[in-house]
Amino acid sequence: MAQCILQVENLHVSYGPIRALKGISLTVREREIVALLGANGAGKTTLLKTISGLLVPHQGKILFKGEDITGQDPTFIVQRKVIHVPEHRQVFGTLTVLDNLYLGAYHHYRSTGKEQIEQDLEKVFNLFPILKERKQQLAGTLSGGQQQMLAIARGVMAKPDVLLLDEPTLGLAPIVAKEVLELIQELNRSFGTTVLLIEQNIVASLKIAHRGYVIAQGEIVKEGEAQALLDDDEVKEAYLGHAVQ
Amino acid sequence: MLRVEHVTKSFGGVVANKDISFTFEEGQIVGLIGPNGAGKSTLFNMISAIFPPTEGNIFFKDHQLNDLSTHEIVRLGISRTFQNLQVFKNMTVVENVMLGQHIHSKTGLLSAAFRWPSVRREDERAYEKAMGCLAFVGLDHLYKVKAGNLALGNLRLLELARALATEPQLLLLDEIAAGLNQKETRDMRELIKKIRDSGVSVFVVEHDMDLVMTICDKVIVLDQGEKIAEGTPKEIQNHPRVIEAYLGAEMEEEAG
Amino acid sequence: MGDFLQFFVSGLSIGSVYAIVALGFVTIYSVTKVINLAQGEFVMLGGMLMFTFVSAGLPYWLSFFAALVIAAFFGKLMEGTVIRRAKGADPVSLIILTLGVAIFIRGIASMIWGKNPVRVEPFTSNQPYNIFGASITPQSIWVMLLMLFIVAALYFLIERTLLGKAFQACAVNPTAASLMGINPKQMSSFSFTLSAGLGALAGLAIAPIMFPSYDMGIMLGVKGFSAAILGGLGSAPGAVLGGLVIGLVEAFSAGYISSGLKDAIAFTFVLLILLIRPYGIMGERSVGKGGL
Amino acid sequence: MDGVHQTNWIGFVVFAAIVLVFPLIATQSFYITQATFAGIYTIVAIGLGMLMGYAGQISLGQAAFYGVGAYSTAILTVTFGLSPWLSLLFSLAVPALLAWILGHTMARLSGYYLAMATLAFGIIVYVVLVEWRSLTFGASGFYGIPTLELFGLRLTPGIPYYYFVWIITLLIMSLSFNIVHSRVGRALRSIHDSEVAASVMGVDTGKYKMQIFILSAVYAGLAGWLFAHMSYSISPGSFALNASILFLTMVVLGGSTSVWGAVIGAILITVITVIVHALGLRYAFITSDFEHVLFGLILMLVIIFMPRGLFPTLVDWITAQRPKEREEQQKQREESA
Amino acid sequence: GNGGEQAQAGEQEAPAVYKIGAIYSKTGPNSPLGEPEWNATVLLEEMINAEGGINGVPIKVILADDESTQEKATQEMNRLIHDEGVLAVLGSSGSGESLAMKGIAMQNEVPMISAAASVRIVEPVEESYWVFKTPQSDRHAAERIYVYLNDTGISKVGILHDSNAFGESGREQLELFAPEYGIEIVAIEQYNTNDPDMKSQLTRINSAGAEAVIVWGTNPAPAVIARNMKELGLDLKYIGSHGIANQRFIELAQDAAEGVVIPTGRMLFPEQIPDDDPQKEVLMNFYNAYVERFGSEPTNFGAYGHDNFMLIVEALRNGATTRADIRDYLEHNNHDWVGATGIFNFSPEDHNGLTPDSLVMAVVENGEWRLLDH
Ligand SMILES: Nc1ncnc2c1ncn2[C@@H]1O[C@H](COP(=O)(O)OP(=O)(O)OP(=O)(O)O)[C@@H](O)[C@H]1O
Ligand SMILES: Nc1ncnc2c1ncn2[C@@H]1O[C@H](COP(=O)(O)OP(=O)(O)OP(=O)(O)O)[C@@H](O)[C@H]1O
Ligand SMILES: [Mg+2]
Ligand SMILES: [Mg+2]
Repeated sequence: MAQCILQVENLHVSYGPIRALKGISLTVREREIVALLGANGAGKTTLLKTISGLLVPHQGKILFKGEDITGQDPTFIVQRKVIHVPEHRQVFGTLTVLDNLYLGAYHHYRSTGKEQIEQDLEKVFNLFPILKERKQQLAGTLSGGQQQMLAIARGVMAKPDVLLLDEPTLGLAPIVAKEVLELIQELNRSFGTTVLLIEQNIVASLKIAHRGYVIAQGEIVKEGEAQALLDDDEVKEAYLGHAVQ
Repeated sequence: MLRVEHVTKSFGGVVANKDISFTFEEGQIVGLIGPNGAGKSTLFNMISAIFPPTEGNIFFKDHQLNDLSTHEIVRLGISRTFQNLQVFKNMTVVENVMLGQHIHSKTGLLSAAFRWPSVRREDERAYEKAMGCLAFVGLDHLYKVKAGNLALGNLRLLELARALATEPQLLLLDEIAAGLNQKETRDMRELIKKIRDSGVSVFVVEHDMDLVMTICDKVIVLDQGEKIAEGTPKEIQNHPRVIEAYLGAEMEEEAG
Repeated sequence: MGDFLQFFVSGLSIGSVYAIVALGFVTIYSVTKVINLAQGEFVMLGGMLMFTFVSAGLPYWLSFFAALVIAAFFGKLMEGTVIRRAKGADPVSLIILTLGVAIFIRGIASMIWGKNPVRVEPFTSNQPYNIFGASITPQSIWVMLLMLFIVAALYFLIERTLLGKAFQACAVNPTAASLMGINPKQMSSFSFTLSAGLGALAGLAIAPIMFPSYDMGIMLGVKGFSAAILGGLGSAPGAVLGGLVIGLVEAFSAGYISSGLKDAIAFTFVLLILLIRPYGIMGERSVGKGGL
Repeated sequence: MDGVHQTNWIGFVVFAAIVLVFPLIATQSFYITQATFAGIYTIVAIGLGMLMGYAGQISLGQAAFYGVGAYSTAILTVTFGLSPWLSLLFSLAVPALLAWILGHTMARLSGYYLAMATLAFGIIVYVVLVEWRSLTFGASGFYGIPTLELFGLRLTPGIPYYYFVWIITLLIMSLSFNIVHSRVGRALRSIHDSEVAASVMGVDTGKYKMQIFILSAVYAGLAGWLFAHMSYSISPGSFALNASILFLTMVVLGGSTSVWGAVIGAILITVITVIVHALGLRYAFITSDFEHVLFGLILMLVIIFMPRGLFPTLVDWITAQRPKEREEQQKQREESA
Repeated sequence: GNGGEQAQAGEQEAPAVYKIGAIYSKTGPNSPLGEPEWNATVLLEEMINAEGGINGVPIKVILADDESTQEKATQEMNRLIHDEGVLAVLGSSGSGESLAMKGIAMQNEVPMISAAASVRIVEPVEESYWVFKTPQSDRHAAERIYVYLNDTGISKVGILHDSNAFGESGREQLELFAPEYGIEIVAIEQYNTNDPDMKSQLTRINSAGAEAVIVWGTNPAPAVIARNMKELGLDLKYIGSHGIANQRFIELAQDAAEGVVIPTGRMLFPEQIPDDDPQKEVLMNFYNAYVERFGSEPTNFGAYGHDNFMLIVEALRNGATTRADIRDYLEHNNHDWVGATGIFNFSPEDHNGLTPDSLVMAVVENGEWRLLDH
């Protein structure tokens, strides 16, 4: 069994008086894709935000490769190559597409060198040709789906070891959505990137994931191998609706 | 009821819509699909007069929309939701929806200041209507929560309720199911059908083919700003250009 | 003709002063989206510290750099102790916050230095040059050169380096910026330090021209703010243009129309330009109605 | 109508009662003077608060309307011998007209650019007040403004004027409550949150912004009228940038998202001034320079610890004390999930 | 606060203390005026009380700073009258503030002695029953300057004044008296107190053909103007106002100050006043005490503060211990009263009581103010 890279223990997170996470524990192993499932407002986004340091838990621990990273700055966590592609795109609207991508590489820009970055850029452009076409356009004027591509591409530019993806295919055309999921699989296979994935298309996400966790109202209610979850009746009932067999 | 004639829209060098024409019959659900950046939202923006077309005309029931401003369009009976949510975050859910009733009341600054009885009556009517719309989409239990605190799925429902509260004849839904899981999408589908059945024509932009193909009477496909196909869902599903540009070869596999 | 040139030269030198102050506004704005109304106070600190050190017998240039460094440190201090703590505040509250800082600094300054204006010697001998009948002092030339140097440096930093992009990223979306490994706190601190330094530099440059006193920051703050907005917030060349425009309009309206109305004329002019260019001369980049 | 913001009339009545009995318990006439000013400022602050918190616009030139209101009545009553009650109409109409003109030219601006335009307007008005000597007597001020008479009663500064001002202020407050809790108020709040969504709901955003801008100018004009007839003389200095910033500060400290915020802000600033002043009387080392330092410090502290303003923070604090309500909120949230 | 008592108590028995109010602009734009006035008041209160008070009763001054605003002046005036129950109010430094206070003084029938320049404070005198002032009115300064210009044969002048109340009232009087003295004003320009450069205005005045420029303002702008004139190499006579009658002006302008001429009260250089001058003693005593206490010069503004205070003391000493008595005493019993500003003769027709003789002309020579007798 591969080594455990990310470990979350008994995490409690609140927004003021509102308790969003009520004692979440999970583990992610190296080179693994883990899917997070759950209804709207279950706390999935909150979990990712806490791992990447945007939120500070008031109880619980997060370990990265055995190191305690609880409550650290996002910058600290990014330097460990744990990269969060956030919900709602969050592109830098008044910067150009190109600048957005360069900023993706910000944390390793000095150590990597300009040439390597340019090469990475080319790779990303191959994945999303439209971005190359629009590289001087302000990111805020891109269409919804284009912004989503940019957000993912920006995450890739960061050369993640662990990628935290929050609904990466939201608003993408079916073909592109499929490509993005394939890309995630590709990153995982070729570069050994570990992925923690939130995805509304549960079937699709469980198809590429190794394992999954189901969150409901801030608590983990189920976990297991991806296939097992796919076959689970409760999961089907709750998240796919009865019509799917 | 809606006629789009040779509409072109360009932003600087980018041509978002190129010579698009189609008509829209009353009482239908029409789907608008196409790859990312095809120009779907742009078209919606022009129909709701957020910006005018560069060329061409849009007519709604014989009114030319080009020179109207957004707030006038609503009075003609067009309402919409947004792909990138635009709820009034600092207002409660029911207040959000009451704003939909804005055009159906008249209270001005002065009468509001003195709060004549008519003002109170109007407010109460708007409130009733808003609660009705919330009940319709199934959000009535959350009516007094601050909208900014809602989870994404509920926000989509809220936008829908708000749009319905304007009592539109044509409803534009831009990716209303994005961010919903399969079950929630299914519920949304039923809701849209119910809206159509109540006599409102619906124009939907969606990337969820399941949804589009099952409820639309007609589908229009855009690619790189151009209309490449128009027809029934069946026709569209088998249209080679659509499959190539948008659906992808394996689409049938998954659907089937 | 001689008069015209004199008005022009006067306008340029006043305008350059406004421009340097405006550049301080731009520096902070382009990183944090905060309008720092205490900017004028840093200008004052520059001048008054210089006076203090020189009076204490320190060599001229040592005093100069000491004043610069200390004022910059105050900028850092202000960010660390005040601005950073007001996380949840909206832009208007932040403006009032910086106003509070400004009042505070000004109050302390008046207690330390009293209310009388002081005199600071110019950088170099101040024998005015005569160009076609217009007189210009070496100190004014220094101010202009300094201004040009600062704007070039800032422009390069903001527009041409990744650090500059990171600045802008912090301004647009600090959360997302932190996810890129950019530390918005550090950037914010850096921008306040830099901007306080720039303010002090402006103060040092103009101290020999206008007799600094504890309350000089108010007027310069207002003019610098106006210049920054007129030029298009966030744009360094814009700030310079804005400053020069205001300076020139003031000088020419004082010269040709009425010195009593010069402020009214200058600000009417600002209004008119804003009507034509609602985002300032060099325009702030904006996505308008995109991305709905 | 549960779930819709409504006026808390009980709160208003309690407040009104406090205001009305205040002179009976105030031990010094200094407090009465201060409280009268607080009333006048409250009117300006309410208008500005509605402009900022509801329509989302910043004005750095509100004092100009205040000044125009004051000068209109001063000139009409002294130079032209008009009755103050007639000149009131002008004190309201002239600022309204200016706001209307300015509003048209500013329709294209937003954010700091709008702030700049209002700042410019304020400075222009100030210069005009100073320079139009034949009418305003310039920088040293206009004097000889008559006191008001109502039913044969002279409203001299002090308790009579205190009641006069505060009754008008309470009236303005209740009108404003009605406005913000009406269709108009909701439309304004919606503009603040998302202008484009508001217009898609049929809100003519331009019209509403204009209306509220004019309303705020009218309020300021009314306050100016009150101020002029309380003072024997007025001068442009009272209507310069400082005053605009003072009003802005009141709104921000109190919290711009509610009428109460503006009221509390105006009172808060007055209370701070009184406290700092009282300290100055007691402790010799607190000179007036030190008072400024203290004022700056308090300003910073309030914003750091109550970034949304005093009133919303107080409300939160009070509701947090009520566990039942909090539980209910939590329940609702869970239902929403 | 139980102020009222002392005010009425005067008649029967001597009160425990005489309460006097003073409002000066210690902070804000008028602080160059207000600070010396404030200091003078503090100093004199100490001195009088050290001497054992007035007929054995100590005097207590309630000092208040109006921060150069009318609102504050109004508030403090009300406080001093109603809460502190003062017998009289001194101040304020600025004309606007003084006018605001005047209304309250009239309404409440409290004597007030202003330290501001504008003649409107005491005119029309029927409407100024309770109000007096000690500074020379700008009229006196203007006339004094014109006398000097007539003597030196200059007839074309430009005016350059601060846009504040101080500068403006100077300009008004200069304009008013120009025809009487045959002076032609060829240009009137202004500036804002903190403007960094006045070359445009100076160029315009010069081009208009002026022989002299009259500058009306307080530091630092007049020093900037002196320097600008030097830089421009203008051949204009620089005539200042009493607003720069202090050493500070020379320190700032340095060599550019040479030759600058101003009308001033004698407080600028008490040592230079001839010994036979009736004011000499008052001037020297106050000047020395002030310099010793504060380490700076009192300037003319200090003199106003001095006279305001001493006039009240004079009245109290002579048994005028109620508000009405003080007023009456001031109006009727001040004949040739020697103050630091000048020799006062208040009367029902004149609540300022000075003549242009209360001013002398001074010039900067070798970095010092010299009395100019011409
Ligand atoms: N900033 C916030 N303030 C208050 N409550 C919040 C905030 N953000 C989230 N919440 C609440 O916390 C809970 C968990 O939210 P979270 O965004 O983590 O859910 P999610 O599982 O990501 O849902 P979705 O699928 O809609 O993205 C929800 O009830 C939500 O309403
Ligand atoms: N303001 C603008 N400036 C420049 N280009 C723009 C602007 N707005 C839209 N575009 C471009 O126009 C094209 C059409 O955009 P639109 O938002 O209509 O796409 P869409 O079909 O809705 O795509 P999606 O499915 O991703 O939402 C895109 O290529 C986009 O980049
Ligand atoms: Mg989420
Ligand atoms: Mg779209």
